[in-house]
Amino acid sequence: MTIALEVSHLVKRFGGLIATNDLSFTLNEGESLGLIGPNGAGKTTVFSQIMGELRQTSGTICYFGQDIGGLSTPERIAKGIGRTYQVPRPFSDLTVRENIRVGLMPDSLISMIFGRSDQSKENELGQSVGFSIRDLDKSASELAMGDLRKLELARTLATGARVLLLDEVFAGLTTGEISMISDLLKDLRRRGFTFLIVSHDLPAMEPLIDKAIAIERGTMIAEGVFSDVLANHDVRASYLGDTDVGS
Amino acid sequence: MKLRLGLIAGLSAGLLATTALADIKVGFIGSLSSDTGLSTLRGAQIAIDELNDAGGVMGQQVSMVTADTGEDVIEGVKAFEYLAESAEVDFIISGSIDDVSLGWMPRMQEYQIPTLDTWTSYIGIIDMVIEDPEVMAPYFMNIASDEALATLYINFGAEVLKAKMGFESVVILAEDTAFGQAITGLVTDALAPVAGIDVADVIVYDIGTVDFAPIFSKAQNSGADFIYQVSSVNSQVISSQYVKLQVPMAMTGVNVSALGMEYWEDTGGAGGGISTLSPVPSVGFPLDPVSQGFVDTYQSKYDTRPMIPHFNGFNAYHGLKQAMAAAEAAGGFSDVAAWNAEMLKQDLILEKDGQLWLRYGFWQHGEVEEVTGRTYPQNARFDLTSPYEDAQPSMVVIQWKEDGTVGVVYPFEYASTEFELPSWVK
Amino acid sequence: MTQILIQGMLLSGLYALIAMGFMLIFSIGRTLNLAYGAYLLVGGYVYFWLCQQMGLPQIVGFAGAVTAGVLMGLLKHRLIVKTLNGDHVAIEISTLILAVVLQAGVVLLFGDSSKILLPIVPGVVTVAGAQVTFNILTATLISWAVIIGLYLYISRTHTGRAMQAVSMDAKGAALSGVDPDRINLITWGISGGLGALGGVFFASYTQLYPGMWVAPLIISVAVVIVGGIGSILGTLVVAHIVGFMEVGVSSWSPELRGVFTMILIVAVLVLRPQGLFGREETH
Amino acid sequence: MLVLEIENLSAFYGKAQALREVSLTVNEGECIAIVGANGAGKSTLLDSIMGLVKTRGTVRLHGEDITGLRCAQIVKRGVGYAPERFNLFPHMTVRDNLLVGAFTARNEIAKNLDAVHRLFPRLAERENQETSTQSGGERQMVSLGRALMSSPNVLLVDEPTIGLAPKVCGELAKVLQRLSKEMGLTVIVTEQNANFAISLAERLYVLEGGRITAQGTAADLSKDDILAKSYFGA
Amino acid sequence: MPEFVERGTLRTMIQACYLAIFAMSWDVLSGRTGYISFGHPFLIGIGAYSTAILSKKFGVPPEYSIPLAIVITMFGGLVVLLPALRIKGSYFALVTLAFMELMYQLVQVIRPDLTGGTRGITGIKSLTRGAEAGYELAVTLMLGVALGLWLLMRTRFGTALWAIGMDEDSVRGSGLSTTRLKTMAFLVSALVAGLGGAYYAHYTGSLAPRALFDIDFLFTIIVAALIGGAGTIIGPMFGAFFLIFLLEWLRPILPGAERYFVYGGVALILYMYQPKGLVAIAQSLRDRVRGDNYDHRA
Repeated sequence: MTIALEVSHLVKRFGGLIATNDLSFTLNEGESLGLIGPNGAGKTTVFSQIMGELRQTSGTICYFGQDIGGLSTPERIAKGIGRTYQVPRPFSDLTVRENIRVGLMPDSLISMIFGRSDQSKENELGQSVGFSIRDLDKSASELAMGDLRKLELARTLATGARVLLLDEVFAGLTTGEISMISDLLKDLRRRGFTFLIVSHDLPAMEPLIDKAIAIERGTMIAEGVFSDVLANHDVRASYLGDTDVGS
Repeated sequence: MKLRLGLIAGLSAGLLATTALADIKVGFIGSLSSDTGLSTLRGAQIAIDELNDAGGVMGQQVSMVTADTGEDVIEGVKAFEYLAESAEVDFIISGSIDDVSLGWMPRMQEYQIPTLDTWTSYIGIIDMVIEDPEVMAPYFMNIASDEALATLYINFGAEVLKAKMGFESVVILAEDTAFGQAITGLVTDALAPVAGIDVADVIVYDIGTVDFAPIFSKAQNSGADFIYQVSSVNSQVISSQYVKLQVPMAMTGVNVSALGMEYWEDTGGAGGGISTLSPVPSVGFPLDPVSQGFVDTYQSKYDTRPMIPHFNGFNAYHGLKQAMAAAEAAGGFSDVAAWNAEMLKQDLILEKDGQLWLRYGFWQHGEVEEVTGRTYPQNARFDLTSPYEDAQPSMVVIQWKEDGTVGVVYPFEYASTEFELPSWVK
Repeated sequence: MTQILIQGMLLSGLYALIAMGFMLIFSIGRTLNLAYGAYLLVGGYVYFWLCQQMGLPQIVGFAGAVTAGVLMGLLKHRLIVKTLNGDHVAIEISTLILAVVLQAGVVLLFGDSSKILLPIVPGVVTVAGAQVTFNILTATLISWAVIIGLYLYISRTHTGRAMQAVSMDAKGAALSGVDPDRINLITWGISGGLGALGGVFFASYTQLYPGMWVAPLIISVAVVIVGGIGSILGTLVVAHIVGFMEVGVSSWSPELRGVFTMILIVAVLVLRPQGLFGREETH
Repeated sequence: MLVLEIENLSAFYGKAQALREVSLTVNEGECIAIVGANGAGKSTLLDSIMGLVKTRGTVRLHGEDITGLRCAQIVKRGVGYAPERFNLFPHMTVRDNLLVGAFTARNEIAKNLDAVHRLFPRLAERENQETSTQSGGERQMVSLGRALMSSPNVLLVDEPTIGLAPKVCGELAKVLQRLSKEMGLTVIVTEQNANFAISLAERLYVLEGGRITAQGTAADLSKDDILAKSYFGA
Repeated sequence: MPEFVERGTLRTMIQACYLAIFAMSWDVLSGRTGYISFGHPFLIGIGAYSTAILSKKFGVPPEYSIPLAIVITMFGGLVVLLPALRIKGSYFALVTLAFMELMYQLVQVIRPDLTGGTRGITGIKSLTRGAEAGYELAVTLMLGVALGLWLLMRTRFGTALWAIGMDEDSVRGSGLSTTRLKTMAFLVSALVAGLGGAYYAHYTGSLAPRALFDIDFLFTIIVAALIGGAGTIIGPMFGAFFLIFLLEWLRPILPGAERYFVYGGVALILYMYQPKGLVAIAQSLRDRVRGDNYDHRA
């Protein structure tokens, strides 16, 4: 199996605060890895470093064997890494189709100006996340939260991402929407995409991931099969607190 | 109060302009909010009223349409277009400042509407007349051009500053405008050789300058005996700061804001001691009965600023009558060549106490002026040679006293007061 | 050299006073108030109207000018800033339009021509070869007094501290019982008053004319941009940099007076967007 | 004696519904905890009580409807709030931060400052330090201190243990208990750290996906591992 | 059109056409990407001055001087404003404003023999004679610019610029180099500004620093784009015609400064009432009449 993403000894310091502390993990192609930890554990910071939005203090990030530490965000995206945000950020005055179109655009002015947009590709991407053709002409500002998550997924897929970093995909969704997104992700897994997923909704995450790592204050405290990680005493303590506190 | 009056005046003027069915339409172009613009407008209006009372021109009544330039070049172009194409005027009287006149000049050339400029004095426009007399045929300027400013000054420098005051050297403070450059050049080129005054330093300053303290320090450090100031833009600032700072040197020169009665009010009384060249009729200049009559009418009709017309108000008053007389002789304004020929013949002689006092005429094509050795076609005619027998003196030097009075100090024939140093200059 | 020092000090004090009101709105209201210059315009003309045209005592002129400025500030906050609900671009553009409208209003009431205010305190003294008018000396001293007063107000009083608090963290201020809206209103009022007061001094130093709001606005922008958001000290220091630079350039090559201020703004914005003394934005 | 009653409170952030028909009551002098995972809506609940979020439903304080009041007015009515991210004034000193907190209680500054200093002696020592240079634990103290400066009778504390070392958590628990027991404040704490909450509160509410899914005393909730289930599923 | 209206009205329309070009130029950059430029007169001024100096002082015929002026505008603007693209929000506006002021000062000081100093340049060769020809040229230019921009904005490039205005980080997160996009938007804006400025200089025949590098001029451009409707092609044109005709209609009634007072007041109220502009007002009126919900982006 090919290693899609390899993070080794990643450290990120903000002044005196250590946000990521010597974190290492690997993600194989086609695999799905859950990244869990209590609020403030530093999950989003890890994402930002993989995307190049934040520079790590030390450590390396390799994508299919290549060190991508020196690449800019658009370059990393061009390589096939994509992420979604905790709060979806659609282009609200554009239609769903146009939102997807922005994701599909090649980073070349010439083809942006002279090339034509590929309608069938847009339709396909839109439909692949569960939009109907009619939905595609809706303005993004009219969408409900679940549809915004779908839109964000479609836009990320449109950039050609093979490795998807999903940040709190279930936040703010109704139970119906959660199962819809969950089905969608399962479908994408079947189609061979690689995932790194962050969610506080641990039960909803369960069917979507092969294994999990748990971090607390930037440090890895457990790694392995999800159920084992959840059963881990340190992990439970990190969420629930030490039982001896306050006594 | 003033606002309401202004609005009513504006509204009624607008209504008059659109409803009155006059046969001869005069267009005014200039700023409606500046004293100089209003001087021209009112001078022209009084002339029109007098003409209409006397039965009109060629049996027709004369009316006026105004177009505001806001002293902005592009607005000036639009204003000229408005007068030419929307209001379709027969004749235009202009109170525009130099760059605004330059701005609409191509439009004037295109429309060929007879136009009289009463404030713009840029010699470059007279050069355009010399270059292409045909296309510039509709254009007349009845104020002496910039050059006259400096040339009279040379005599003042020799006879007063050097001979009476004993000044040997001058420092020039000039704004960084084309006007500033032109006058500075004339003063440096002529003052030193002719009047025998050395130019110690030339200091050019930005017209946005609000703080002249460092500049006056620099002027003092030059070691010169007096300051020659060249300022047309915001010239109240430099003169009032001169007074407030009590700069211990005499300051004379060309200070455009000091040419009107309002100067004292606008500087809040901080304006004494400044002397400046002024085209005639000027503040402090005794008037002939006709011009005095005009001033009396003016003051009874308008009790707002400007309190008495600036020189361009006189130019507008007399010039508009000349333009109408020329039109009467030429059979209207439509034949520009004929009107031009008649206009060149205009020669208004105003007498005081039985003597020639003021003369409104124009230089002919090819007529050479002796001192500068050049021609000034279609420009107000003046004479630089004493004793000013056949024309108006064109320029005088006036001085504002510390008590707020103003008088002519040079030429001596017209002097009503004497040149003196401000009290703080030892 | 001494002359430059003395003249630089005097001009800088005035600039600091002018920039202070602009800085307040920029750092507390987080708004670029392009109509700030209009406070100076209105302040100057109100003083001129009351003292020089109506002949009332100077104190009435000052009171009238400051009242007009405060009222304008309050109205602007109520009618524009609140209505546009924090849309910065819309506020900037509306204030720009407002400034142009006010300029037209002044032309309408007072005409186009420049007016010079009588010195507030007449007289002049020569120090080390530099003429120093009592007027500008008074202006500078009052500037300093106002700046120190403002500093004490902001750092020592409850309202002042609340103003700082709102500028640093509006939510934190709200849950401390401070109504950010009211504090903003007060800030706009103070800013208007400071602007109008600065306008009287600025006009007594230079001149009154309808376009006079642009120059002080540019100076305020320069001072605040270069000094950085939210720093009274930065504002003071940079007002002195700009003031000394102007005086220095004036005595070297007067026609280049404004050029260096612009270059300073551009260079600082491009090289160090948070200003020389500013802090990185926390959000 | 009911201090706070919340009825059918719903809150929205743009499109996302963060609270769904939450109802709860708090008695005078009680210390209750609201527990739930990250994103369950805990902070939104407290923000809603403070009038910082657009809501539907009713909030009553001492029987008086305070829904729709501005935050400052609610503070004036005796509710103090120490938010999760502290929202301190970073470039002000500790003392000035506390003094801003006293905005609505200017007559009681000396008394309150004294009380805060007794609770957190460290703040007295570091009075003149800018809070931007302080550690997380110290900021937490300033935040609580600032809330106490407004002389509240109800104190809302959001996720006090985030990023704190276990030892500091212990000290914090003691402080909160003192506030409740000795000073008679009504305290509402939200927590992800369930054990901390249990050790502290008399009653707990479990928030999941913006809904209250369980409530009861610590003993009630410890049965069947209700809390663990809310985090980790079955 | 020339057959049906008076010549004076034609002149007004010419002014409106040029203002529309300037407003469209501003809108390509600021209306789409949300980077508010307060320095557009700077670009227009470079275009106008370049062709004026080339044709007047160096005798270059307008068919060369105008394209050259456009290139100079694009290049000059690029060199100066590229660093400014790093800056966001109000600071971008301020940098551009500073550039405009700087240009105003420099034009008068540096080589006044070429720029004409404060007095400016006059007698710039006219390309047309008479109102009809001038009108035809101006309308052709305006429609040409409008068509060009409309075609460009329909492409994916146009969509991307819109997207930058909504959320620049997300555009970057979609793998696009926003700096390159913004630079291109800026170049297009400069091209249109240079073109408009150059032709305008030949139309008016005169230019002066105080008329070009001026806050009032800036104000007119921005207000035209905004009260017409930013982010559209038709909006800035609509706004320009509205403003210019408002001013000209007011002229006979209020000849003096009152006109600007009224005009500014109308602009302020319109803008405060509907920041999306007249186009949006017209749209909502039409929708109300039709009772439907039509997607209205032009």
